[in-house]
Amino acid sequence: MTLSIVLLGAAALIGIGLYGALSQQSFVMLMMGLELMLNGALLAIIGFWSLALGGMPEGQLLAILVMAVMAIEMAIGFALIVAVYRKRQADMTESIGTLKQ
Amino acid sequence: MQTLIILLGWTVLAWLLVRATQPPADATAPQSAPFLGGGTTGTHAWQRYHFRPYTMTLVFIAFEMEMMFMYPWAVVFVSEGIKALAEMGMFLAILSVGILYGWREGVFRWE
Amino acid sequence: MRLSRLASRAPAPVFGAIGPGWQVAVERLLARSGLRRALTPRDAGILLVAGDMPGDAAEALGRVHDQLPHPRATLRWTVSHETADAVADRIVASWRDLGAIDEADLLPDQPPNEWKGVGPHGQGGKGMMGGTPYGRPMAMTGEDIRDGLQLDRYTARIGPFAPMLPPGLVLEVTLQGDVIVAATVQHPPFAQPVDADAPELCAARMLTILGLDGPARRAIHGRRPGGIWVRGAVPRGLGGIEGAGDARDRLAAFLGGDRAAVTAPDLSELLPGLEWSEAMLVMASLPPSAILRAARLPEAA
Amino acid sequence: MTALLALAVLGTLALGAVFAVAMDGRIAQLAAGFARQRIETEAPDRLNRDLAAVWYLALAAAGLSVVPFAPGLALIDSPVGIVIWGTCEALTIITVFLHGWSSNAPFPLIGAYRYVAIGLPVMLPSMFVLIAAALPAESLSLPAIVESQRGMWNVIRQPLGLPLFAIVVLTLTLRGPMDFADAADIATGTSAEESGAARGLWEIARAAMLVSASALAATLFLGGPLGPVLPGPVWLWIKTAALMAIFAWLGRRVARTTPSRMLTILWIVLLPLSFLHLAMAGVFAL
Amino acid sequence: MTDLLVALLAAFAVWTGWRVFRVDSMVRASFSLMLSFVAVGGIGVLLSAPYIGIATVFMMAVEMMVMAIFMVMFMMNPAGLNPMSMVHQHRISIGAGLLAALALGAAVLLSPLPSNPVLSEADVVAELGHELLGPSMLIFETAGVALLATMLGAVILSSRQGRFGNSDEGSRPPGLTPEGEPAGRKPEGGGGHHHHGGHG
Repeated sequence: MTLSIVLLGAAALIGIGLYGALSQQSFVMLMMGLELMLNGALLAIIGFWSLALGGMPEGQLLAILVMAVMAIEMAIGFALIVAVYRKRQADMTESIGTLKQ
Repeated sequence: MQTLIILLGWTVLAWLLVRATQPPADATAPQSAPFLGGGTTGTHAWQRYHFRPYTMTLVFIAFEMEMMFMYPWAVVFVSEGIKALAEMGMFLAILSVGILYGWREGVFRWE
Repeated sequence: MRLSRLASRAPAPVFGAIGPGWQVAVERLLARSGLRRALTPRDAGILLVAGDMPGDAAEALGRVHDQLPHPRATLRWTVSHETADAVADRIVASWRDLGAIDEADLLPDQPPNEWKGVGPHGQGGKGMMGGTPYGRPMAMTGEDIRDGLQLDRYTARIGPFAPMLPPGLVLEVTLQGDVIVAATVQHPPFAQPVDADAPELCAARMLTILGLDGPARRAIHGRRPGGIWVRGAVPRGLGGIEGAGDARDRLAAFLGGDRAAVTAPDLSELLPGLEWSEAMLVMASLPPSAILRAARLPEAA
Repeated sequence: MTALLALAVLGTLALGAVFAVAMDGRIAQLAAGFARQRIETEAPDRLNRDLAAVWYLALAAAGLSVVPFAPGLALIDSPVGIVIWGTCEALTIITVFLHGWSSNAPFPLIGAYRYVAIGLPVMLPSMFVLIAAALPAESLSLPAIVESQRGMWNVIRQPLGLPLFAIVVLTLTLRGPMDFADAADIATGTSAEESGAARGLWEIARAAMLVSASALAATLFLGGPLGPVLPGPVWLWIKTAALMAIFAWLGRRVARTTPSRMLTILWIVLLPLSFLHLAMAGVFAL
Repeated sequence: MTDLLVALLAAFAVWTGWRVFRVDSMVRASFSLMLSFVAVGGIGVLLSAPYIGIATVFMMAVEMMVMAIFMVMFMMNPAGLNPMSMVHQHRISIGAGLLAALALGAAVLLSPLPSNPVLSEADVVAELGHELLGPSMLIFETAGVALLATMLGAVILSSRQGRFGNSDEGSRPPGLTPEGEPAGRKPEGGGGHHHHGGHG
């Protein structure tokens, strides 16, 4: 029962995250969507670890790795945004298309 | 569960205290203008704020991930002994390279 | 009831609006016990107007006056034979029964720009950047002098009663983040008597910027200021001026009791490129007479 | 028992805050503020303007909740007590940022961003100090850290810890040399547009955070409630009050440098120092 | 009781997650996302993962602070003074999000979920520590290398000075419409680049 609730919450978070990642024009908002999807994944991992896998330590490690992925995604993502903004003075996905000019 | 309820309780209590002590805020137009020592400004202060040490924050969030590994490490440090010291030493040494590089590139000051 | 009795024993928070020739008197007055120098009118109960204000400062004075929270009172100190003791007593007395005095606004209650909310929630101007939402437009991007990220420039006229600048000085600064990218003098500081350059007062101004209120007070009273890591806290090479060393050297000179003879360069060349904190430290490290000469430079030329 | 401990936390926070304000000689000033008008700024972020003080107070209370008042007796007896405290630190940065951001005025905005620039790297020494204290205890729980100091206080076997943590405390409570949010050159920064009761409440929250952080420092380094004759809570209060006095004195005496220089010092001097601190603590614990 | 709390927290996480894309102010958006993470951390604490739960809040508080900084730095109208809407392919996105959520939700409801809860007396933090230093040592050190690479990459990408001079030479902002006026900028003629160089 608890696991179902947790996983349904995770599914909703992933859905919202996907919506955000697809719909947002701005890179920064797009990253919010990605983070939200990872948040859903994190929730699912915690749920499985605690309720279905008998607390095997690899589950916790996986959760930490998801967070590491978030940190890496954010650091590189923002660095890219800075680099793109320097070139184009905008942070919108459309501006990448014209970067080659 | 208890932890969560206590933390929530403190938040509610703090909120009640603030509600009880804070009269509603109000101001006339000249009173609400931002303080500039008598001076004026044309635009809102909210802006695309140029936060100067932005590269530092990126190095920081990458470096700070090491905390996630260090807390569990600290718990087993004594029982694992010298091996734990060596492994964490190596981990920190790897990350320190990044800090040294950042220092050389001057990210730890206002850009 | 007891709370208000306790409150009336608080040192009177005074925001000083200093006119020509009154800087020394006010700085010494506000270092007394029983009075407290408020750094923003939001924190003050008494507005002290010292000296005869020139007409062009009247509007700014009104603005500062209106920014004090109610109840508030204005005191004028214009008669030079009224002693500091007498004025301090007047301030404390007004502070005691502030509730009975309260003053109305001086400026009309009008928003800076006509604005009617548009959009479904009434919250917006036109488009994402357009219009004057809530009475003001938004800042726009521009060149940056340090790292080339063209983000918003925020322009404001600061002064003539900004606590961190010499009285009378109106600086139009353009900031990107907290770095000054442009600065022009709109109004030179008010002329002050020679003893405004007294080393203990100059030292006190720097100590205030360094966050040492207690030592600053002691310095004004002519005692040893004390404090840890005082000189070391001023970055080396900051505000270097030919013949007068850098800000750290000047602080050392002030603390040693020496009058520093400084010929400051034009402020619009000195300040751009500095962070706000550095700029204010540099400004505090210059004696008022030097800033006055520097601010007059462009007019003389 | 839980209710009793909750009362103890609340009482300590209240009395300690009064003590902290009294040390600054500001009790009357605070009382005066509450009778005055609370000014609204132009188009502020009202929600966050009101909530910043709520978060600050709640974080102080949450931080004090993990501190054991007697050996083995904490309101939140969590196996990860120091991680909870670390989280309170991180959230404090956000709280101060929101306090400055929400006014929509230039000086508070500068103060808010300055504080973030300093507050984030200050987390690093803080975490190293917390982790070093956990090494001899083999646990992240604060009661266990207290137990591990029965033989010898951490202040002796980890001599760099308390000085490093002092920097963290000063940053969290916006005091003295680390007071980059409310500096004089930006007309008291994040508080520049706050008047009356709002200003007073922020002051109280700062004082409460000083209590909380000093109590934690006493627990980490001075054995918390351990001591002869007197009961545990009394020892904790004595040690907390002593540390509060030291931190307040440091805050009044040490000069504040410019934020960009402080940033460099944090990364280049204090971070290696905290590495050294951890290595020393590790070797000692083995 | 636990179920109820978990459900409430999950609902809060989803609601704050949704608010991220609905609020005008970028600061509110980032901290709304943080609240979503806080709720997930709370669920972790409830489900006997105290370390992962609390540490999630800790890490995400810091990361969302950085997120807020960058959001305000680069977004037009960061404080939401005007209404905020910068979306494209809106319908498709809603459809895709809804589809993903429904498909995952259906999978959860239809598949038999295993039940093997973690033992309440287990010292999960110590287990994680032994795992890190023992079997998963390589993962742990690899994470170190990955983080180092991230730090280097972030510094290289975001700093201005490149081997071939400043990386923003001759750049011009694009318009909101193709060939349009530069967005969010006062129209001005030319405006040469000033290079006062670095500082300090």
